[in-house]
Amino acid sequence: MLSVQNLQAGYGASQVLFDISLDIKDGEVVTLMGRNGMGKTTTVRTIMGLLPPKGGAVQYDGRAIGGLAPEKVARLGFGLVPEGRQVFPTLTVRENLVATAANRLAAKSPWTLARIYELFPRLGERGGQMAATLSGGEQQMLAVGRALMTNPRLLILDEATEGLAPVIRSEIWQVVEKLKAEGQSILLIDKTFSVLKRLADRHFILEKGKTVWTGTSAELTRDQARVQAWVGI
Amino acid sequence: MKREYLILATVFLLLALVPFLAAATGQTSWTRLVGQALIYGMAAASLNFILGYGGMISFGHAAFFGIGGYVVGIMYHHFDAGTSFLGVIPGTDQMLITLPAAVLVAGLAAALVGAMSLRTGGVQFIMITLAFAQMFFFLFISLKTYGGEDGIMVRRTNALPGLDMRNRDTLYWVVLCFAAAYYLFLRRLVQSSFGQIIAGIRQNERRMASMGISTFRYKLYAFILSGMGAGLAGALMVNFLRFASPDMMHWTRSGEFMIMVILGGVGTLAGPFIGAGVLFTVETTLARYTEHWMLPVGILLLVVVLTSKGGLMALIRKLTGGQK
Amino acid sequence: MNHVLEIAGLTKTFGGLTATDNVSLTVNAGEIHALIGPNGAGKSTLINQICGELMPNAGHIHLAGRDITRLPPAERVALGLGRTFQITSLLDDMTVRENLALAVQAREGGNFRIFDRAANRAEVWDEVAEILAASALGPRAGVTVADLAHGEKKQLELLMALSQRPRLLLLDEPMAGLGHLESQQMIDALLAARGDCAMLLVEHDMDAVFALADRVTVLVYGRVIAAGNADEIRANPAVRDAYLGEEDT
Amino acid sequence: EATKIGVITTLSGPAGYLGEQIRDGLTLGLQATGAEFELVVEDDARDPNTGVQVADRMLNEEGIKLLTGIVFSNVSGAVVPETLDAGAIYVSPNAAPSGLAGAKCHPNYFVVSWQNDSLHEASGAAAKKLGYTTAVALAPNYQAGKDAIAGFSREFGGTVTEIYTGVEQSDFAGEMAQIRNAAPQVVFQFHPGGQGIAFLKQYQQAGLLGSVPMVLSEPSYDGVILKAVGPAAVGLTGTTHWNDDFDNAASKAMVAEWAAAFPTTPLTTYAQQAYDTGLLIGGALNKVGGEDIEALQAALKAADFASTRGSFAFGANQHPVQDWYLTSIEADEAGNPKIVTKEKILEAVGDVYAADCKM
Amino acid sequence: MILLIEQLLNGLQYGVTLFLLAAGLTLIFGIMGVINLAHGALYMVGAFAGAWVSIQTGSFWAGLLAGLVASAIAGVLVELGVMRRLYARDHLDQVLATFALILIFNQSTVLIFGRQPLFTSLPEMFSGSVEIVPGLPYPSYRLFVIAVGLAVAFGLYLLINKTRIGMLVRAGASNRQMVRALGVNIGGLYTAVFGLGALLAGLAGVMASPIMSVQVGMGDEIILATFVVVVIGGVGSVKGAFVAGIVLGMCDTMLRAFLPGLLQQVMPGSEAQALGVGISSMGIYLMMAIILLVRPRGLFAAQG
Ligand SMILES: Nc1ncnc2c1ncn2[C@@H]1O[C@H](COP(=O)(O)OP(=O)(O)OP(=O)(O)O)[C@@H](O)[C@H]1O
Ligand SMILES: Nc1ncnc2c1ncn2[C@@H]1O[C@H](COP(=O)(O)OP(=O)(O)OP(=O)(O)O)[C@@H](O)[C@H]1O
Ligand SMILES: [Mg+2]
Ligand SMILES: [Mg+2]
Repeated sequence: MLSVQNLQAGYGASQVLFDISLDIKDGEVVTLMGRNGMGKTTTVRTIMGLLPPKGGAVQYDGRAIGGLAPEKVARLGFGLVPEGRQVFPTLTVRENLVATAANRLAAKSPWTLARIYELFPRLGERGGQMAATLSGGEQQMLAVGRALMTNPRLLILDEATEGLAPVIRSEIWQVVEKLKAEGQSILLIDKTFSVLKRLADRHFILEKGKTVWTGTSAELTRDQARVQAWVGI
Repeated sequence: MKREYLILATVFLLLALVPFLAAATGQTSWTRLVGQALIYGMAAASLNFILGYGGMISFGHAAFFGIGGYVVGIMYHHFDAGTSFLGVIPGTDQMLITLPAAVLVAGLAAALVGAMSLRTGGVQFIMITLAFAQMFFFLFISLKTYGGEDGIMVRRTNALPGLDMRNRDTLYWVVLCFAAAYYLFLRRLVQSSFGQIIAGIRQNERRMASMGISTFRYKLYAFILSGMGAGLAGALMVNFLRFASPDMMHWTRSGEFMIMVILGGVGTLAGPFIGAGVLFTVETTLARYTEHWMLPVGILLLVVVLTSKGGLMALIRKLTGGQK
Repeated sequence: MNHVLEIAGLTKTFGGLTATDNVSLTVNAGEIHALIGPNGAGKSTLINQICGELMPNAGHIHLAGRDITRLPPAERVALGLGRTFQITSLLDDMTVRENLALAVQAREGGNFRIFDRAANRAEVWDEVAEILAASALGPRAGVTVADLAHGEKKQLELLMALSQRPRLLLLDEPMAGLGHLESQQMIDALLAARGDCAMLLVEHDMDAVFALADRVTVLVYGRVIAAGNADEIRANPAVRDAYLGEEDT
Repeated sequence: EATKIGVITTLSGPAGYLGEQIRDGLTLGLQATGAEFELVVEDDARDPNTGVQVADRMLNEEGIKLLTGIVFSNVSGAVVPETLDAGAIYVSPNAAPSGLAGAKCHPNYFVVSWQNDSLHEASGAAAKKLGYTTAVALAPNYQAGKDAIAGFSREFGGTVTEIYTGVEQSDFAGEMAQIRNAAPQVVFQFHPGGQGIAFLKQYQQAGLLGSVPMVLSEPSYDGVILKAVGPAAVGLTGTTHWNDDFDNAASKAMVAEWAAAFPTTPLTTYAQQAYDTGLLIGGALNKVGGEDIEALQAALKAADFASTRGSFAFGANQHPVQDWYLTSIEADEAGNPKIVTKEKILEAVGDVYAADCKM
Repeated sequence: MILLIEQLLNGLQYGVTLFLLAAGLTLIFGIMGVINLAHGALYMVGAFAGAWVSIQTGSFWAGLLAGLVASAIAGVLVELGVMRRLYARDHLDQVLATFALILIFNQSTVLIFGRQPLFTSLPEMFSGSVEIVPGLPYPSYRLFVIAVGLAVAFGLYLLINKTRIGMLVRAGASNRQMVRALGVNIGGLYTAVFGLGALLAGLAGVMASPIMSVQVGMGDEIILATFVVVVIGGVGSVKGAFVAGIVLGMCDTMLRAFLPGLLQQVMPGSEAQALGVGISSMGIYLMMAIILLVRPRGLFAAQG
């Protein structure tokens, strides 16, 4: 579905991504791993069109989408849960969820407000509250809910469990598992190595803006020593 | 460092030569033009201290400029008429008295306005400073004794011992010296301990507060210093123009100062002076050729904002390769 | 009276919501006291009340025996309160060194001087050099903060807070967003600092909490539901239920 | 060789039309005298600084010895002293601040228009003559406004209810209600420019036009205002020092020249004052035949020209001594307002400041 | 009593005029985060286009349509040509750019229409007055203005608070990139909102043209009062703009009408007059200062 080849990008004069290649198939859960500052978020931003690529190619169903405007990329079926949550502070929880809701790809059982509230009861309780006053964890749930409400074909979770209580964290992992079971394709970025290994089908490891390792979870176990050095455990 | 001093000295020298250059080329009105630009540059620079370095966007700065000017005007008025202000303070035409008085009174006014305005921030701060300035404007417009909206004529420039202030070139040099001194003062100010704290507050007030800085007091102090600078500029302006009127504190004047700062470069030392100089020169030159000079001026300003980030100073930096 | 911090009956409501509900706790000198609890339990709200950004509806806060409940934030700092923010909060246009210098300068005083040169204050810069030399950030001293990696920003926040030489340091999720390596570095830094000041630590990373904390207080829905040492908390069924869940890290 | 004349006037902003009138009237007046001249016109943007800057260049760089054109007294307060100090002559077609009319009068400073106070006294006299005894007087809350009401009251003599309006106010509904409530026999109001347009429109819309007569002084009902207000002005009474139906050769010539040059623009008293200024300057230039300042000064002082207002003379402070007339605003064939001169109400009046002037 | 009713109506009418202007400004200024000093120029564009067309056609309604269209087009052009490049910039750059726009608009108007004020008359339908209570004839046109203002207020309330467009605009104000990353073409949305704001300003301009003077620079005078309304109401809040507009309109009118009279009880007539008006001129600023000291973010400040 999505394939990235030799992607290069950066901020202004400083180049961050030098050679990123990855691919995701329908229904697959893949991860992007690497230590802090290796370019995971930058990769996501470039794929989403929030940063212009400086080289390489991004293809979606065989069609080149590198350099497309972010709204066009999103409309193709990308749902982003960004690093740092970035909920809309001046909108209520409910408004955050419905403002950008859509079912562009005509999913058969689309996400609804009720289903989101069922998934995250906490959001239901806070439906009328301004998002700015939510606790950090509540905001994170909101960001996930907001992305799901666009009924994406590929869900991108960039550090979706950061700052969450352990219980909630496991809840989110359960949600991811559930989504995976429903056939949702997911690109995961996270720090919790063991969970990633269990949940995902394949993994991409970044080191200083380059993809240095690719493989399945089984291969990951085999290569544990090297991988852990890259990921920094 | 050395290079900066060299540039400063060169610029000062060039400016000092303006009356001679003007006389040599027959363009004598340039002396006045440059003098005026220097004074406005001072006012804009004083604004820039709170705006560019301190992050406080004041839209009422002309009030302090006007108050400083009126102090000179009112003192001259009483001197001329042989009366005294409020029946106690006699008038004077001595610059060594009027300027400090103007600075002081402007500082007091700034303390008053600042103490109230600084409780708000952002857009609200912009508007509340404007509101106070408007109140001063309406106050001065209805002061019949001091000419109301017609203003006060100051028939003779204030006297400075040993100098013939009626000589326009002398007056220009006096203004230049004040401008240079003020520039050096500001330069020191932004590098001082206080200047650093102010810069910190601009970037992250919450962080500064968490380091034990009671930001309100620092901002107020900065606001007062800045108001005093504007008062000084206003006082010089009245000496230069020999006229004080409520126009000096009209809100469009505050806007003009802001335009100079933005045009020249926010948060730079030389920017406000460059902004004032360029704006004046362009306006005056264009006005000679067309009644509709506002149109090209508008287009020019627009082009500058759209093409350069950080005003003319950014442009200069780009051209000279990063150095100031 | 060897409590550095003593909180009694602290209550804060937002509209109908009680964010902290009659919370009492103490922090002893030299102690690391962890505050954990589910998201939205009121931890940040509590921190904000202690440092003075929020005013409680009821209750008292004592710092080293002094009632600081109604003091403005700056005065609390003068009395020895330091903090880091949940979302990093630094002076983005300045370099690491300048950030630290400003922090030291803020502590040193003389901040109303307008004719000196901040760049020439030897006492400030010497101390900054010292701090940097002892820290992993040393090589990054000249980098503008906006260009720092996340973990480095967190480190800098800590250094700035410590440079205030606080009696009590409030740490709001210092590990958030850090990878394993960076977390470990942060833990080491905190352990190194523990001799100098007491800490109130809010954190979701249980490895860090259990590695660091002398005592743990658990907040749920604004209330304290348990307090004790690490083992007691780990074993507490109510805490497991409300917060820890089945850890699978 | 053509004499250069510097014209500093307001061409931008809402008051821009005043400067335009002055510039055009001046040109026609000078042309009428056949003098050789060259106008150097520049905008002062109603800003004293700009005005002085322009004056400086004209006086010191271009060697111009004769300036004119300023609309607003705050600009002339800065420019006139500058001009006089440079040894040049200033002839005012409009602004006449009292500060320069009394003790600070100057041989090189002439005013062809009028001094504020006399203007409104004429309106007071007119209201009195029409037999009214109670009035509501309205003016903006600045010095000129206060002077206007004071001048009106002085000659009116009856009971006057004063109402001050805001300096930048443009909605007068509240004042209309107050007028209706006070039910005076006559209303006097002084609101030049855009404020005057708004006031007159709203006066009619409030239904007061038919029921309470109004007396105005000339800045509040100039041709441009009347054109913008339309039929709402019909029925008002005005006082002026000149009107386009004056029966003298100079006035008739001016009206004809104006109509030929600017067929769609109304001819206002601003243009007329400037035209008179042009006649005065042109005549003096012809007489002196050069730029000898002293001779020129003497020639100007003699005021030896046929003014469009009939009789014209300078008082001791070189401000005019002139007659004031009562006019009524009537409908022309198309229903649009036109000003019709009725009678002379004050004769050969100068201003109160002349007494303080020692030249 | 009658006087009081009449003054209340006057206050209401002034209030809704302020609201029409402030609503557009608060949309642009508060919600899109752009300081648009040129909002007054759009008011002028509406007034001039309206007045000119109504002179040519003799119909107020044709003028109204023309004014709306012209100001909306001007707004859209400004957004596409200038504002679009400034969203990510500092507020100060926006100030400079929109100041430049004022100069351009004013001088272009001089070039197109000349310096003389334009004449417009009331629409035939509303040229009379209505006797609201016995003894109080009130101009029906002013009642019409009040009605239009209230209708616009209601419509805007629905648009902002009840529609997705409103939510998206508010979301975009805080985080433009994120809205885009969720699949919304925010550029088009902003253009539309800017056009709407301009249209409202144009509406205010056309509505004012038969009452006031249609002249160059007319927008610069009213823009200050408009900003005051926006700030008192709370930046970004259309509801706030409405309440603040009405309150300000009322206060201004009432102060002017009754303060001098009250002062006359304690001091001589003409001094009371002058002081009274002096205070009323400062009135809106005084009120803003007081309100901001009590509520630093205005009456209906948006959260966050
Ligand atoms: N807006 C920006 N401007 C300049 N440099 C940036 C910006 N954002 C990130 N960087 C730099 O780009 C590099 C890669 O950052 P990125 O956020 O992609 O890393 P990451 O792998 O997502 O790290 P983390 O695990 O901390 O989220 C870092 O060195 C960072 O300092
Ligand atoms: N200004 C406010 N107005 C209304 N409710 C608020 C406000 N600030 C916080 N809250 C609410 O108070 C509760 C406590 O929030 P707080 O930020 O203290 O949680 P927390 O324990 O720090 O959570 P996290 O671990 O996710 O950061 C939350 O439910 C939050 O929504
Ligand atoms: Mg990242
Ligand atoms: Mg928190």
